[in-house]
Amino acid sequence: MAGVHVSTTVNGDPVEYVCPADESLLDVLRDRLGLTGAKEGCGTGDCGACSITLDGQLVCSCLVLGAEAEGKKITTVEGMADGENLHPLQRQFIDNAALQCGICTPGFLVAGKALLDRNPDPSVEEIRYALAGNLCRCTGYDKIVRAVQAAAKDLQKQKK
Amino acid sequence: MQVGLSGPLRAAANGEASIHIEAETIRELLNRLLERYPAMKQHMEIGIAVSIDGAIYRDNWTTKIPEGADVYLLPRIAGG
Amino acid sequence: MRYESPTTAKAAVDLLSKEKGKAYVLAGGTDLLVRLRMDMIEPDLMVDIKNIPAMNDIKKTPNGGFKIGAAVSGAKLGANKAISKAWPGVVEATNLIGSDQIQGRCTMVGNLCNASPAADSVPAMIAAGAKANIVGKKRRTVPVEDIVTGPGKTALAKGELIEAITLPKKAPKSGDAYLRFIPRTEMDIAVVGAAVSLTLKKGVVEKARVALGAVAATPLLVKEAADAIIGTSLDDEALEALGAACSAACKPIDDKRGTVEYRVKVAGVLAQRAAKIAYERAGGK
Amino acid sequence: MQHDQSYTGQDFKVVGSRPKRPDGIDKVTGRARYGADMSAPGQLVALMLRSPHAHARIVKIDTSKAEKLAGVKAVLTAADLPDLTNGNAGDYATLENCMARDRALYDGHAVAAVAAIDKSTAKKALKLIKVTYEKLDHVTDVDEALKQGAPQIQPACDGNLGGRYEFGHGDCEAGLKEADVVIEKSFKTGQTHQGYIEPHACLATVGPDGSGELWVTTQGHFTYRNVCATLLGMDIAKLKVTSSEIGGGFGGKTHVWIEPVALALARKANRPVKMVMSREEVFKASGPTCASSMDVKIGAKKDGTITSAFIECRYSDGAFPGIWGMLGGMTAWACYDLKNCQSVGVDVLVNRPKVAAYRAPSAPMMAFGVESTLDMLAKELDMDPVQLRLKNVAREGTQSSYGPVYGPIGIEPTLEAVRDHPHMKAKLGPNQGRGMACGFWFNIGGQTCSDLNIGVDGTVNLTVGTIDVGGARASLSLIAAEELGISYDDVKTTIGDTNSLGHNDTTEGSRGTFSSGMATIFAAREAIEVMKSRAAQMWDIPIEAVSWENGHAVATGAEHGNLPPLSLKEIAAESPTTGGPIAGHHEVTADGSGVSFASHIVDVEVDPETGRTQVLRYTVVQDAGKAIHPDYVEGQFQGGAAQGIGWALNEEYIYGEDGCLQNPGFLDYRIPVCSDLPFIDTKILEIPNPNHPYGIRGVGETSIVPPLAAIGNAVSNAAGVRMDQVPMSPPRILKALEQA
Repeated sequence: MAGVHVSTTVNGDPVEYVCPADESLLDVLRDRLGLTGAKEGCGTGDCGACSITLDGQLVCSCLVLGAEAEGKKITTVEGMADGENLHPLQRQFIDNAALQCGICTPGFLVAGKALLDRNPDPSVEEIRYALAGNLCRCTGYDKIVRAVQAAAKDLQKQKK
Repeated sequence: MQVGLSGPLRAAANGEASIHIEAETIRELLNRLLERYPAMKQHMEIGIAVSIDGAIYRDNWTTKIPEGADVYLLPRIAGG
Repeated sequence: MRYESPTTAKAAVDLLSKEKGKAYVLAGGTDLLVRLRMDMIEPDLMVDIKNIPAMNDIKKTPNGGFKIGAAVSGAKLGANKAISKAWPGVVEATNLIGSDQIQGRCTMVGNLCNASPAADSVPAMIAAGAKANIVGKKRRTVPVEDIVTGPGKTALAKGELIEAITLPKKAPKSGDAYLRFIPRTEMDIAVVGAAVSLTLKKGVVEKARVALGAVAATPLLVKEAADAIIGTSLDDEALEALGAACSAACKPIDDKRGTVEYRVKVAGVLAQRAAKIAYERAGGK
Repeated sequence: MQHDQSYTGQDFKVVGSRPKRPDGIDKVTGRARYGADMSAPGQLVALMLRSPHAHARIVKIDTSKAEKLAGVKAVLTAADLPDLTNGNAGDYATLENCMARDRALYDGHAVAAVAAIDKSTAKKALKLIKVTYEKLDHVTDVDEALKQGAPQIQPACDGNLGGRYEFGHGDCEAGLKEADVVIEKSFKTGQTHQGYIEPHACLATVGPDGSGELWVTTQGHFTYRNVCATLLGMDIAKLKVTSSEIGGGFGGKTHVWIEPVALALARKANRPVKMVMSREEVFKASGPTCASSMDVKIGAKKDGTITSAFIECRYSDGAFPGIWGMLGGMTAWACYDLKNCQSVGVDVLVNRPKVAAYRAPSAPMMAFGVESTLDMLAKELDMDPVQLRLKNVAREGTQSSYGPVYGPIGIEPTLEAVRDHPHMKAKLGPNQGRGMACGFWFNIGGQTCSDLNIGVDGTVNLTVGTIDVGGARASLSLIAAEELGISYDDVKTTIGDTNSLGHNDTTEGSRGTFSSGMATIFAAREAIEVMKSRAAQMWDIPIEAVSWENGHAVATGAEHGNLPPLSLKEIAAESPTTGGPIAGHHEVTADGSGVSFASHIVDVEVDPETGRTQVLRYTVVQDAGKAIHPDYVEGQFQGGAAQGIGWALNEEYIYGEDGCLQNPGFLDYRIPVCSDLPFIDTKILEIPNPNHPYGIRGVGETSIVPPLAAIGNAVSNAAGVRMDQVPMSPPRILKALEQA
C-alpha cells in the first residue's frame, strides 16, 4: 500500500507524516505522533473518546483518514492547556470529580470545549445533548454536566 | 459451639443445618469439619468463607473465634 | 488502497470511472470509514470529494429553492438559517444523524448513498420533494425516492456520483417535519422514521407528501398516507386514516432494533405526530 | 503482628473532605497512560482469529501460509500452549477460554493468534489461516440449555447444569399455609456487559531466560501475574506486571482474556508484543454478566408480614461453569427478616462467552425478581411499598437469608431515608410513575499490603497494590494524612508494580478502599512508632515518654512535658542521622468487610403510544460505613445507578438463530448516553462497619442492584403494566400495554 505524505498542523505545530491511505487519523495521532490523549473506545464513532477538532469542527478522529488531514488544523486534548494554565474546563473536571477512570475524559473535554466555544451559556439540556456522543460508564454523567456548567460560568467571568 | 451451614454445605454434612464443633480458630474449625465430613473437601477447594458475628472471613484462617460467637459457614464470595 | 482528493467533479468522475477495482466516494466518512474499519469493504480507491469547492456550498437556486453540495456536513446545514426556516423537517432530520462529532462530518448525500432503509435524512428529503443532481458521463437529475433501490443499493451507475441535493422553493403556507423513534435519546439508528410535508389552503391540506423510513427495504413514499390527509384540516379522523395508511404501507422485518409488529404500529404514531408539527408549521391551527 | 481492626469512632480531620485527586492533571491533559498507550522499541502487533460459529469442532488449523507471510513473526494456536485438559479445572477453563483447543464454544472464541510487524500485516496473516470447522448444534438460551436433548457444552457437566445452590431457612411450604395472599411470578433478564470504555490491552515481553514483563489494563495485576505465570509455566517472581491506568473494569478486568496469548506470542517471537482488543472483540470475547430466568413465590399475611419467600434463578454462565448462581442465591432475600425463605441459584452452560463478574455479580437479577414481586404484593395488600419493606426489614441480630446473623446494618435507615425523602412526595404528571427498590451486596476484603515512606522534607509516598478504578488514590492519601496528622497535599499515593510490593488481591468486591485503607492505617501507625523512637533519640528521653498527637511527637510526663512537640517534618529532616529512612509497612488479610444496603427511588414517564421510558428523577440512598472522599462515594452511587438504568431499559446481548451475537458494538448495545439521564441525587448514610478502624464498608457495587426493579416498579405505576423482562425495551412495553 502506497503511503500518503501529509503536511498538517497539530495543536499549532507544523507536522508531517507518511501513513497508509486507509489509516485513521486516530492511529496517526497515537502511533505516529505519540499523542495518545485521544483514545479508541470503539473505532466506529459511537463513543467519542477519540474526539478532536479538525479546522475547528468537532469530529471523531477514528472516522477521519490520516490522509484527509492535509493542510488542516488539528487540536487534541494535549493542546487544551495554555502552558501550565489548565483550561477552565480541565480545572472544573478535577474540582467537580467529573472523572473516575478518566478514559473518556479527553473526549469529553474536547467536546465540552467545542460546545462552550459555540454556546457560552448552555442549558443543562443543551449540555446533555451536545455530549451525547461521548460515552462515560463510570459517572452517570452527573458530575460531568456540573463541571461543564461550572466551566461555562468561569469562562463568562473571564470575558467580563 | 454450634456452627451453621449454608445450603450447599449441608449436603456434605449429611443434611445437617447446624453442627456442634469445638474450635478456637477458623483453621481448627475447618480441620475438625474435614475430619468429620470428608465430603467438605470439595467445597473447600472451590472456596469457603466463615461468618463470625456477621463479619465474613474469606482468607484469614488464624482468626480467633470468640466464645458464644455466631458462626456460619458459607461458600466463598467474589465481586466485581 | 489509494486515496485521491480531486478538486473538480469531472476529475472525481474520471477517477471513479477509470478505476478497475473497487472504488468508493468519501464524503463525511461516517458510514464508509466504519465499514472500512470493520473489514466489511476492501476498497482499491477512495475518492474524497471534500476538496471540490462546489460540493461544499449551499446555494439558492434561481427559482427560490436550495442546492446543497454533496460534501456539506450536517453541522453546516444546521447553521444555515434560510434552509432551516424553509425546510425545518429536512434540517432536523439531517441533524438527527449521530452525535455532534458525527454532525461535523456526515452529509445528506452520504446518508442517501449509504442506502440504509433507516437513514434519517432520506424520508425528510423525499417528503420535501428533493432531487439528486448526478454527475457522470452525463448529468441527470433524479427524485430522491428513486435513488435507493435496496439495502446498500442505489440507482447510480459506475462512474456516477451525486453532486448536490436540490430542495424546491418552499410554498406559502407549507410546513414539513420528521420524527424518528429510537430507544435512547441520541446515538441510535431509527427504528421507524416518518416525514410529512404539506401545504395548506385556508386551513385545509391541499398538497402533502408522506415518507417512511426503516419499515421496508427502502425508504417509502406513501401516496395513500398523503391522500388520507389531503382535503382535511387534520382532524382526528384524518389522523386516524393517516396512521392506518402508514401502518398498512409498512413491510418491515424483525431485527435487533425492533419487531414487525412494533414498527407497523409506531410508523402510524410517528406519522400522526409529524403531520401535526408540519400542519402547525404551515400555519394551521 | 495482629492489629486491632475494630472501629475506633474517632473524629476525623481530613477524612470526609473533598480534595482534588492526585491523578487529575494527568487525566485531563491526556498524559495518563492506559493499556493501549504504551509502546516498546521493536514491538509487534498481535491480533486474534476468532470462531465465526457458536459451537464447532476444530478439525484442523493450517497456519502455514500465514507463517510464510513477510513480516509475520509468530503464529500461535492451542497446540503451542500447555494442555491443561486434565489439570486444575479453573486453570483449564481460563486457558481454554483464551484459546480454544478442540472446540469453539461461542461466537468469538479465539482459535489462533498472530504477531506481525504492523497491523495490516497481522490482518493479512489472519486471513491466511485456514480453520476447518465442523459445526455443532448450539444453545444460547438459559432455559433451553437445561432441557433434555440440548447440545452439551462441557462433557464433564451433567447436561448443561453447572451447579445448583440452595440457601435459606424455615419451611416455605408451611409459610404459605399461614399466608393470606400469595404472589407468584416469573421473570427474565437479558445478558449485559460491563461496558468499560477502554478495551482490553497489553504489552508483553518475554525473553528466552523466562523473564517477562507485562503492561496491562487490569483490576488486579498481582492476580494477572499469578494466573499468566501458572498457565504458561513461568516463575511468578520472573514476571513483572505493571498496571496501566484502567479505563473502567466493573468486574470485567478481573480475569485474563488476551494476556496469556500476548505473553506466549512474545516468548515465541522474542519481541515485545502489543495486543489490543477491538470493541467487537470486547463484546464477543471478554466476560459479560449472565442472562437469567427466575421464578418467585411470596406469601404474606394481611398486615404485610411475609410468611414465605421463595426464588429460583437460573443464570447463564457462558461456556464454562462459574459461581454466579451461588452468589445470586446468597443475595436474594438479604434485605429482609424472614421466618421462611429459600433461594436457589442455578448455574447453566450456554454457547456464550465465559461470564465474569459485573458489579455486585448476580445480585441485580435476584433483586429484580424479589423487589418486583414485593411491589406486586404491596399492591395486592393495598400497602405502601416502603412500609411493606420496613415491616419485614432485616436489622442487627436478624438471621440473614444466607445464614449468618447480622451485626449493625443499614437497610432500615436507607428505607427510612427513602420514606422521608422529598422525592417521595414530589408531584407526578400524566403517564409518569414512581418506583422504589432495595439492594444488598456483601463487599469483600482479602490480601493487601501497603508501603509508606517518609521523605526528608516530611512528604509521604504511599505505595499500594490495589488498582485505583474510581479515585481510590485520593481516598488512601486522605487516610494516610489522617493517620499521620499531616496535610492531604503532603501525601502522594502510587499503585506499585508486582515487583515492588507483596501480593495484593484484585480490586473487586468493593474492597479497594476498605482493604488498602486498612493496610495504610497500620503502615502509618508503624511509621509513627518509628518516628516516636526517632523523637525519643532527638530529645534523648525514653521512647515510653513519647506519644503521637496531631502529626507531632509529644513528650509526656512531668519531667519532659516542657519540651516543644516535634513535627513530622522536623523528625523527617533529622532522619538521616537518627537511623535512616522512616517507613511503615503492613500486610494484612483484610477480612471483616461490612455488608452494604441501598434503597433507590425513581420517577419515569412512559410514552403510551411508543412504549418508550424516560427516567425523570433518580435518588440513591446507600450506607457507606464511612465516606472517606464523599465525591467518589457519590460517584460510585451514580455510576452504579446509571449502569442499572441501562440494564433495565435498553442493554442486552442479542443472539441470532445462528447463535452469533448481533450487536457487538456501542451502536446497538445501548448504554445510557448523557441526554438519557437526569442528575442522580445521592444520600450517603454512615453506619460504621465495626470491623474497620474507620468504619469503612465497600461502596462500589450495591448501587447497581436496585435499579432494575425500581424502574420496573415505576413503569408499572406509570403505565399500569408489570414488566417481567428486562430490558424493558419499547417493543416489550408496547406489547404489554396492548395485551393489558
